[in-house]
Amino acid sequence: MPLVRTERLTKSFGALVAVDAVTFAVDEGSLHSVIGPNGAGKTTLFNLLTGQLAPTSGRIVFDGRDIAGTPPHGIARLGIARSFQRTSIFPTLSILDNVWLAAFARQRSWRGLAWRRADRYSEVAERAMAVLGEVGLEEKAGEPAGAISHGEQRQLELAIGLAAAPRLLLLDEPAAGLSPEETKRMVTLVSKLKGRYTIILIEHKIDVVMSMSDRISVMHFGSLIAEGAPAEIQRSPEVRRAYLGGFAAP
Amino acid sequence: MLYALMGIGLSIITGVLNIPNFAHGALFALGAYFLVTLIQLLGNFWLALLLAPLGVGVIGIVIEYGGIRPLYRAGHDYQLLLTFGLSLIVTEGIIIVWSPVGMSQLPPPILRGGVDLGITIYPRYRLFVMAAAALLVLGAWLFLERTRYGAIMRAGIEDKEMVSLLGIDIHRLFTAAFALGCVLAGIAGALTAPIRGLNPWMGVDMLGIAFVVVALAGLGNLLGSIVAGLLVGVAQSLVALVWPEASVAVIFGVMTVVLLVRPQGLFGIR
Amino acid sequence: MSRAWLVTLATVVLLPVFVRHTIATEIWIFAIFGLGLNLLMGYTGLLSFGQATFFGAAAYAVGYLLKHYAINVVLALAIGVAVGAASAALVGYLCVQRSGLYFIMLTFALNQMFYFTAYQWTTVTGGEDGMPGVPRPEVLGLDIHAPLAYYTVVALLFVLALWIMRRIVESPLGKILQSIRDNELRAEALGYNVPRMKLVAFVLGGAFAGLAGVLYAMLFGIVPLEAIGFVFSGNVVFATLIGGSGSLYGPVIGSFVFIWLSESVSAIWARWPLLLGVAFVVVVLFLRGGVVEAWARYRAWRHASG
Amino acid sequence: MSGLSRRDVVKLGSAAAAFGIGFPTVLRAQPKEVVMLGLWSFTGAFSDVGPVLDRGMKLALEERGMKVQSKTIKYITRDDETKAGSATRRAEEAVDSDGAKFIIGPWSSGVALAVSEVAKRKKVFHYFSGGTEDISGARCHRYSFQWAASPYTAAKTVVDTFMQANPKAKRWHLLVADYAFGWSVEKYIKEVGKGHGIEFVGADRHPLGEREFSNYVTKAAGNKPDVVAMINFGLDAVTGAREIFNFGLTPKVPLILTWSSGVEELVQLNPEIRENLWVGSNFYYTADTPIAREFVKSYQAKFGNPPGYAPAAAYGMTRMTLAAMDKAKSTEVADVVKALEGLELDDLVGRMRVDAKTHQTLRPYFFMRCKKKDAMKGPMDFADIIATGSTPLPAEYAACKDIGSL
Repeated sequence: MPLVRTERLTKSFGALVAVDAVTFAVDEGSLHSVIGPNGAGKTTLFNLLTGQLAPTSGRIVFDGRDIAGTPPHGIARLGIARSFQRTSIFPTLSILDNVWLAAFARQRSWRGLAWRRADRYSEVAERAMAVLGEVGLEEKAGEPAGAISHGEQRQLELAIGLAAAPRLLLLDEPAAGLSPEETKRMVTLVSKLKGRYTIILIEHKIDVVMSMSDRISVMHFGSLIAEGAPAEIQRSPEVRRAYLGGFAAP
Repeated sequence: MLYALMGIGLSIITGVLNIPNFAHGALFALGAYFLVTLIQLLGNFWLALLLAPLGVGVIGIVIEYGGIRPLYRAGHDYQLLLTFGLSLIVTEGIIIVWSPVGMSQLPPPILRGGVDLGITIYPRYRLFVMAAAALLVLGAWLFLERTRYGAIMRAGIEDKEMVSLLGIDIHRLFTAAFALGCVLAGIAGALTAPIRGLNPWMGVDMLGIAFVVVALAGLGNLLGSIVAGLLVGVAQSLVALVWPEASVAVIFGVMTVVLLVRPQGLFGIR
Repeated sequence: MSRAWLVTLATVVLLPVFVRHTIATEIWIFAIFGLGLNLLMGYTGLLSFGQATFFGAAAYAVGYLLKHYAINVVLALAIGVAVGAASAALVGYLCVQRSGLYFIMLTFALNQMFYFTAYQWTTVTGGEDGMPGVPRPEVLGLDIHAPLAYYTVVALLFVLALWIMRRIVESPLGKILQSIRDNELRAEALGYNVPRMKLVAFVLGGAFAGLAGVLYAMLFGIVPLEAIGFVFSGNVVFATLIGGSGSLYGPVIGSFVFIWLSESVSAIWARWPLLLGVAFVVVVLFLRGGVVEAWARYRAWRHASG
Repeated sequence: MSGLSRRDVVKLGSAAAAFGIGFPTVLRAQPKEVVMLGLWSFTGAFSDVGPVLDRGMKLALEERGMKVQSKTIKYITRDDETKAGSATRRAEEAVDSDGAKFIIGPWSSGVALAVSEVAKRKKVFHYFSGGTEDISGARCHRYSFQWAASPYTAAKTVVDTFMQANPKAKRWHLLVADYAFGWSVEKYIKEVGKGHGIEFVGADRHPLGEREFSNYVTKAAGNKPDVVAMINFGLDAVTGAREIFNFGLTPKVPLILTWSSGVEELVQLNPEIRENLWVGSNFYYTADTPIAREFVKSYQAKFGNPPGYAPAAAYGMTRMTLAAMDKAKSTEVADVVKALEGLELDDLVGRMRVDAKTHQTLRPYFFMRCKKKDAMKGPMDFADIIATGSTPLPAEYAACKDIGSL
């Protein structure tokens, strides 16, 4: 039973079709990667799934409901969280607050929203600290998020996604701009999440993708050109053609 | 026509630099005061008309260099605070240098008196101002459309990163744009002096109108601001005939509606 | 009770000893006004250049009721808060759809519309002459005509307003608004309805402005036309920036400095706006973050050198 | 947040409190002192006249050695910013904190009306000179007095004199500032004009603070009037007169400034514009009274140029107030009010009497004709007084029905 699936999902900007009739499904609990060259439409696909963009046509079905056209905050409330390719955090707030906000957003009730002191929501704070512990930032919880290194900000980016306790986690190149050392740490982190969350991952580092994914979808010029388990994808001639030998088999 | 001059000047500044220049009205007044002082010094209206706006341009360069440059990355709030502070300083400076009592400047003798246009009498000087403003607006248009500098300036409005990637010094572009905007405000001020006389607060009304023009045209839409400037002028005089009290309110009403319905401005395509 | 509160209370008590009562009263009124703006500007990152709209609308509405229907003070304050909030809801609803310079210009343009309405609607507002003769009725049987008595009322309301604002900024809402200021897209992606949150900030800010407007009308017994003018909108922005936006006490300190500076210098030197202009430039170029920031830096410097 | 701990804020608060000590502390007026407040515009739309008003009042006080009824006069000023709000709050503050009991000013009618309310509420003396009829009319009360002539007196002087000089100029076009002052003068001009058989071919109203007169002038020119009369003040009048000249209407068609400040406005107009300009004013410095001659002499000696209406009004009001104190032999507000009511004497502009029923000062009004450029003896020799009129407002027009009690 897939948690989320799309049916002929299409997004065009004028004459440019960024996502072209994409139909795919992600099973609950799996790690599903989306790969493809730059400009293939991967991030646009994410933006459709999270409501930042409204589809031109097609459906997005999440947990049995058509969610196409729901605004981003509505989608987030359904339990779809994402991380961004270009780090998107709240730079002047503390690291803890960054995560706290994500955790609070998913609270079923916002009682006392404008009145109760924020530090009285102990369950939110506990969840936030737990997530920081998971990504290894609990020591820096009080520092402003804008002051930490790029690598740590990527960890924070991931933590913000996790703190929402998502049913579906969309990770857009979590290792973007990281050094080999930091990449290794990020890979370990993401692998630990595998199985606990349903994850869709966009990633360029192909070895990472091959080692972690349950299934892989390949996009090219907005269309889905192949889908399958890592081994199948590696063998696929179409994928090879698309990448024009852009990567070698490991 | 004067509105168009003010509008296009402010439009260049808001468009290229993306700052709300609240000192624009004060610079307009400065243009007028420079004109009168230069006439007293040189005894020649035309020379003064040429030099006064350049003087304002020089002040503009100083302001841009010393005040605005450090602020490109700061929020609009600080830009607003700075330009408003500057407008206070310029206005009070005018009072200290020239006294708060208003002054009068007559047009040069050959432009005095009215011309009978058949339907109505119209002052010669106003006809001159219209012609001069039309020429200047045309000049500005040609400059922006046909010259390399104009192209760079337009590109600066569209996409600043692009411009700096092309190896153009973005700071020099900003300085030039700010100075050009100031010169245009100075010209408008100088041309206005013989019509409306001078007083230290003459720029306040103009500032509001310039912002209306910019909003109607769409931020950074230079050609739009010419048309919008004309439209505001015409609309204001038409309303003034029917319901004088509302002539100012109406243009702000239009501004509100345009901002709500067509934020890209009447002539914006973005 | 924390030390911040003790100092606030001490200042409230001591201020009328050192500063003329009317000015002291005005400082707290302006501070209430600034608290409301700061929720928008400092916390949510919305530079509203039209706060006087709410201030003036409430002042006119309540001034009219006080004058012609002799309503009691408690009701007057409640209506003022409601009018401030309602006008802010209207303006906010229109403005939150825009951002950046468009947002600023839109708040400004709407402010101008309200201004011209007040200017033209002379039968109610008195137009250019203002609406004089606003009474200052008794509060719970107490006569508040004496400057110090009225000061006490205003100061108590200020403390109450400060306490409420502190609750708001320390609540989840306060954090959410700051997150919108920092990164709107991200806040939206977390599940916060950004336009609605902005609107909430507008309404709350408008309620504070409305309260301040009513107190102002009763302080001077008149609602002058400029109470709804854009210069007033600008002043509260500038006062807040001078104090330091984005911190709870910034607008309070700012209104103290701003009113104190303009009142004391204007009595001595006719060209006082020049000094104000220089102060603005200095703050922008060297002291962004205002007095609050200056203090923090001074402390850091002392820390480093001692 | 800005990384500021609570303790910092605490310290900041105490620093702010300490700072407050530097503020001028509450100075209760000594009983031996009479505190007089000059409420003038040093900033805002009328800031050009603030400094000269200040001079006029100071001159009147210095003449008396800053003493009245063997008490020292303490003269303080406040900037009204030409705004009702600022004026009221500063007036109120001066009354509360400095013990000011006598307010002279402000210059702008609208602002003065607001201050008049303060005077009523605070029970302090208020003298004002200006265009609004309300202070001695619909909104009269016991504490406020009006120094300027009634608009009726002005209209009568202007129309009668002008028609005497130009009996054929029967087609008048009016340009009126759209507020209470403009309306009342317009009303009386039309009233008086009827008696002369004047036809009003047009009467346009422009908003206060108008700077774009071309439409109004085009319309005026279209009416082909024999005379254009403007009923506005200050910059509006100056800008309007300039535009009428630019359109070539003057000097062919005579232009009347019905209610002008005289010198202050004329100095802003070039001699060419002043040709065929007729000016009504509450004061002109060639006024032939002993006190005016003295005043003009000492003003000119001190400041280098002749006084206009503004300093004269400040000077005149201060003199009247002091005269009332002398008559009352007291500096208590209630006594001075009673003494000024009905006070009659020869003062700055001639015979003056304060009407006890309306608080209007009954006094002459001046009408001048501007000189041609080559007839001017000096740069400030603008005009000759051609008439002084002092017909008071007929009782049936008086809007002040009940001056009220103290």
